[in-house]
Amino acid sequence: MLLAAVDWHSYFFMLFAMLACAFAMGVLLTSNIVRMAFYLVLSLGATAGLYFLAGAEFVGAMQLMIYVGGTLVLLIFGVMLTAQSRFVSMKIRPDEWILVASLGGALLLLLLYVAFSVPEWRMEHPHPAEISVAETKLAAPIGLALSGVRLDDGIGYLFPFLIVSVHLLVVLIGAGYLARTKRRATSEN
Amino acid sequence: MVDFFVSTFGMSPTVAAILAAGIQCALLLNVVAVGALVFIWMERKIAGRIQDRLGPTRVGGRFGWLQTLADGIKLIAKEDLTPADADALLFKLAPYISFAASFTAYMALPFSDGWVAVHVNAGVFFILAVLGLEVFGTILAGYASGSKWSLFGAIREAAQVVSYEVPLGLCVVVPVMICGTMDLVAIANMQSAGIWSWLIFHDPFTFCIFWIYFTCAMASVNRAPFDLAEAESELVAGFHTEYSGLRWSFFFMAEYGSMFLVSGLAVILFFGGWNGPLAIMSDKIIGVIPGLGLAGQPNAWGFIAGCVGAANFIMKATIGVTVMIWVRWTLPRLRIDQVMTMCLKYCVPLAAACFLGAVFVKAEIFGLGYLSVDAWLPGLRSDRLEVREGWMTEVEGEGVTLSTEKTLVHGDG
Amino acid sequence: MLPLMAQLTVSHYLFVGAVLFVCGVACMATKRNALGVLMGVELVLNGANMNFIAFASPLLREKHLGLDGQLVALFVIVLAAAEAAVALAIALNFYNNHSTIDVDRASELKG
Amino acid sequence: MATNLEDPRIIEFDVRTDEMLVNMGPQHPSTHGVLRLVLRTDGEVISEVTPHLGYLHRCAEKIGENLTPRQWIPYTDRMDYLAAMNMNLGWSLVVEKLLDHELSDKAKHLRVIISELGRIASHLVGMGAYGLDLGTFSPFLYAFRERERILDLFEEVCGARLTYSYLTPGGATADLPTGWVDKVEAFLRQLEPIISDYHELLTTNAIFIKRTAGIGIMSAEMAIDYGCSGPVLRGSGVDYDLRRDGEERYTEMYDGYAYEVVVEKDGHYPQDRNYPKVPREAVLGDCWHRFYVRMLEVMQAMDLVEQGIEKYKSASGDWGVPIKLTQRLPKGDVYLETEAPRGQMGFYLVSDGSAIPWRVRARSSCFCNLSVTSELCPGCLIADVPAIVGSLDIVMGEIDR
Repeated sequence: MLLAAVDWHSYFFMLFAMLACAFAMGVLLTSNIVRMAFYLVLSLGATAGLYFLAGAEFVGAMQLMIYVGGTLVLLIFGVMLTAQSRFVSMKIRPDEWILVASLGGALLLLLLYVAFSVPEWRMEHPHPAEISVAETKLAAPIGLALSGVRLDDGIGYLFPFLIVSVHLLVVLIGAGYLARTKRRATSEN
Repeated sequence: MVDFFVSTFGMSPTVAAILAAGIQCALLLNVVAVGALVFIWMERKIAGRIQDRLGPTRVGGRFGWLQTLADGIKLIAKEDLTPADADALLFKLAPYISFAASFTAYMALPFSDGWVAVHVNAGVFFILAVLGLEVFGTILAGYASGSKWSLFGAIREAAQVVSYEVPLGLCVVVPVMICGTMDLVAIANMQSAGIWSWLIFHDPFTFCIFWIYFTCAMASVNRAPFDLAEAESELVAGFHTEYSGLRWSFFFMAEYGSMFLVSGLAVILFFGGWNGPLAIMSDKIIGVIPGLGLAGQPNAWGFIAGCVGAANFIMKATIGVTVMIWVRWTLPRLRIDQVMTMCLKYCVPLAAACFLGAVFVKAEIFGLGYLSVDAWLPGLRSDRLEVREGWMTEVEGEGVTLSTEKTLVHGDG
Repeated sequence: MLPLMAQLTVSHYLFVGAVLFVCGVACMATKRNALGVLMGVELVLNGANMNFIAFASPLLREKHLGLDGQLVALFVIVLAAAEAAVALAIALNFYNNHSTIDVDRASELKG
Repeated sequence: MATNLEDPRIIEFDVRTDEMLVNMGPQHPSTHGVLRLVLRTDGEVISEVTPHLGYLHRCAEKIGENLTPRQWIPYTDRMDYLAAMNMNLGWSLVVEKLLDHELSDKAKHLRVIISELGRIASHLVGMGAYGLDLGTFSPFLYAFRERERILDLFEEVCGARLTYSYLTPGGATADLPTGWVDKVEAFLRQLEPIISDYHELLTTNAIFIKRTAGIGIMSAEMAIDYGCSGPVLRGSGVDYDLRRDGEERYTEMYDGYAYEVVVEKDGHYPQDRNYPKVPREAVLGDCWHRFYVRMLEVMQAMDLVEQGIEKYKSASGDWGVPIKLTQRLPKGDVYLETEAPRGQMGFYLVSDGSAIPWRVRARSSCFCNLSVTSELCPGCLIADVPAIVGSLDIVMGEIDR
């Protein structure tokens, strides 16, 4: 029957892809800032699912933990701190909508044309079944690659890894300093 | 499970897969629901004992063990009202996010050797990631309830949970580093040679890492002295003030679910998961005396060993939950800034220092190697070699010998 | 849609990446709330990340990027976190000084 | 830390959007009854606190103008309902002062035993409720277990458990039942070790110290300026206790009793027993010290009751027959203050010569103690407000009357 024909991989891809696109559109369409944040969380969760499906298990878990669990919590904090009633839902004038819809549609069509025109990308993988599960267990090789030791003779990423970590440290301290609450001159507690 | 259905009932693999997934979900949902049921009852009984009173005694037989069921039915029957200026959609959705997040983490939690719903290679990492999502439910509940006070509670709790994930992550990395893998089943199997193989006794650093882990776990689950969110004295009931009936019970279940989950993780990482102090089921007790060697065998004996292992695991995790309950009913509550300073000024530096110490012990730098138990009882961690083998086989062939690699593998004797 | 689902190829993932990217750009263009623009940026970054993972996945293509694709995706995630932190700090600062989060109002530098 | 409004540096934003007006409403569980605190908060830090009173006002004083003094006793019970015996004592002493009624020694010792037992019961509630404010539930139940035993004793004496109306002008409504005194001695013997457990449970608990030490610091001058009294005053190091420094008629009850006023004099508290040490962080006049003074006063009250029992057994005279219901009051006015568990409880009685007082006035100690909150709270966090209000140990019944 129908269920047997559909192999699991593409079935779940369909599910996660629909979720991701639907909630991305949701972010675009809703005017209430808090709903936007919530739809963004769901959309990024669905993309994490897509990463798992594409065999990037480590990146999927990182996305869930760092991106959704960290960055978006930061964003929601920002939304909470500024969500005074008059800024929560700011309507967008209809004429802007038409402009954006047309431009966005054109860009989308262009990208899709490119995505589906290159034959090399549309060529199916000859024998997907033989990819052993070990192939997708990449947590250890990624860890080693980040510390400079590449197993499949690629280049090590030690240097960019250090740059990124120092960069992140500096940025977070700067952001913390920038956003500290400046007390009014009076309450010198 | 799937091939079992296919071979015996001749079902098509898809239907079998759906059925298997359904059974596993139902099983896990029951484990969590019954667990929450038992822990709520236990909390009331232990709180009673601590406060020199009896706790529930009348509902359902002698020890009032059906009390929670009665509460559950009352909660279901209670009216789920939504406050007027609440953001209806988010208000209704928040408890389910909280419960879903705390429940999905059970997928990767092994109860016994091989008894795990989804054998995720990076199990520890997956559980930490999903635990991080639970904070969304609280934030949305606080915001969507529309009242100033629940917003206070929500922001406080979010700040606390997010900042306690850092030391929690640091503490979890130490056992992972010692066992070399993030796979929970492998970590627990490495502690199968009696009480000395448990990671908490591995070296002094891991010992105090456990205590930091347990404090941070209590904080990230909002229990005991850190339960700022529902600090009754100032914020009435924090983010779930406006909830009642079934929705409120979902928050309650999420809290107890993640409480058991966090203590379960502690048991696997530090207390040898499903191996008892005298690991009779594994092939070597205390690394020397030959045990029954039943663990992991496909036949009925293996199943019994599995049951004993699961009982071991649940009993140890329940001890962890009891300690959380005990601490809750004795200590007063910390203030929000004290909770934050404790996290940033005490937990994170301490965890980092112990982590550094554990790394030195593991890599035998400064001669610290003799601090660890493995140095004195070499036969303890027999199967650490296979993990290393399975992971690094390609390297041996091409002669790329990692210099650090050779010294790391200590126990190969 | 069934024929399309016969066998997953890279272009399916590119489709999702493109949708995310366009939603992000449109969101940046239309939203008047500074944080709305920020969310648009997050969507754009995720669209790009999706393409990286698609090209790096061993399951979808014979000749795939291998580990590099996933490592770049990791770096994108980390940098997105840093970027979001700074952008949020600026937005909060702006909000504290001008008590408004509306992007159109931020026109003090106008000549 | 007072912020005077003329200070030019104040930049008053018209739209201080994150300045929130939040009220810890009347139905708030932590404010000891029906008190409404309006907090102006800047994020988590409080900039201003204004208490709103009157939710528990029952015009007790107006009613006093058409009741004879003995009929008004039940109203004094309902003022500080946690220490009703001490309220009755205060009112009885005022009426006796007006009538210049002399009491026998036995009646005096009876009153000392009863009022000190009432003090222990009231401080136990103060301790339990303070633990509740800071989030721990168990001390509340332990405190009430001991308080129940005292209430049983009082029930034997006067039949009531909360609003006793036992001590009346002229003495007491009835003598102590036979054998009651031995029960009190048995109760005191078993209370001694339990109180040291309570010290471990709260006073020396690390988190409790963190939540109370150094918070809501009130200097001795501010305490005197605001007219605070009782443990709140002594917590700031002011050596003032009405049982020793009060009026002649009140202090003569305590003649011949060996006790020390619980206050930090020249650097240390009385050391007749090994009380727990004062922690490093605790500054004189903070919440911890107020709580500590209360806990030490329980021990002090236990000594007083023991001495009272010996004196009562050997005392002579009647147990204090109450005055006639329609006793005519001489013309004139009289005011007398007693040391109630929460502070100085004063009663003022103006009589125009008939049996019914012309004007009755009760001066509440908690009213002055509460007024300190608007001075102590600015600058601290929301979570500190219950800690400060709890340490003042206020009872709304006495404030609103």
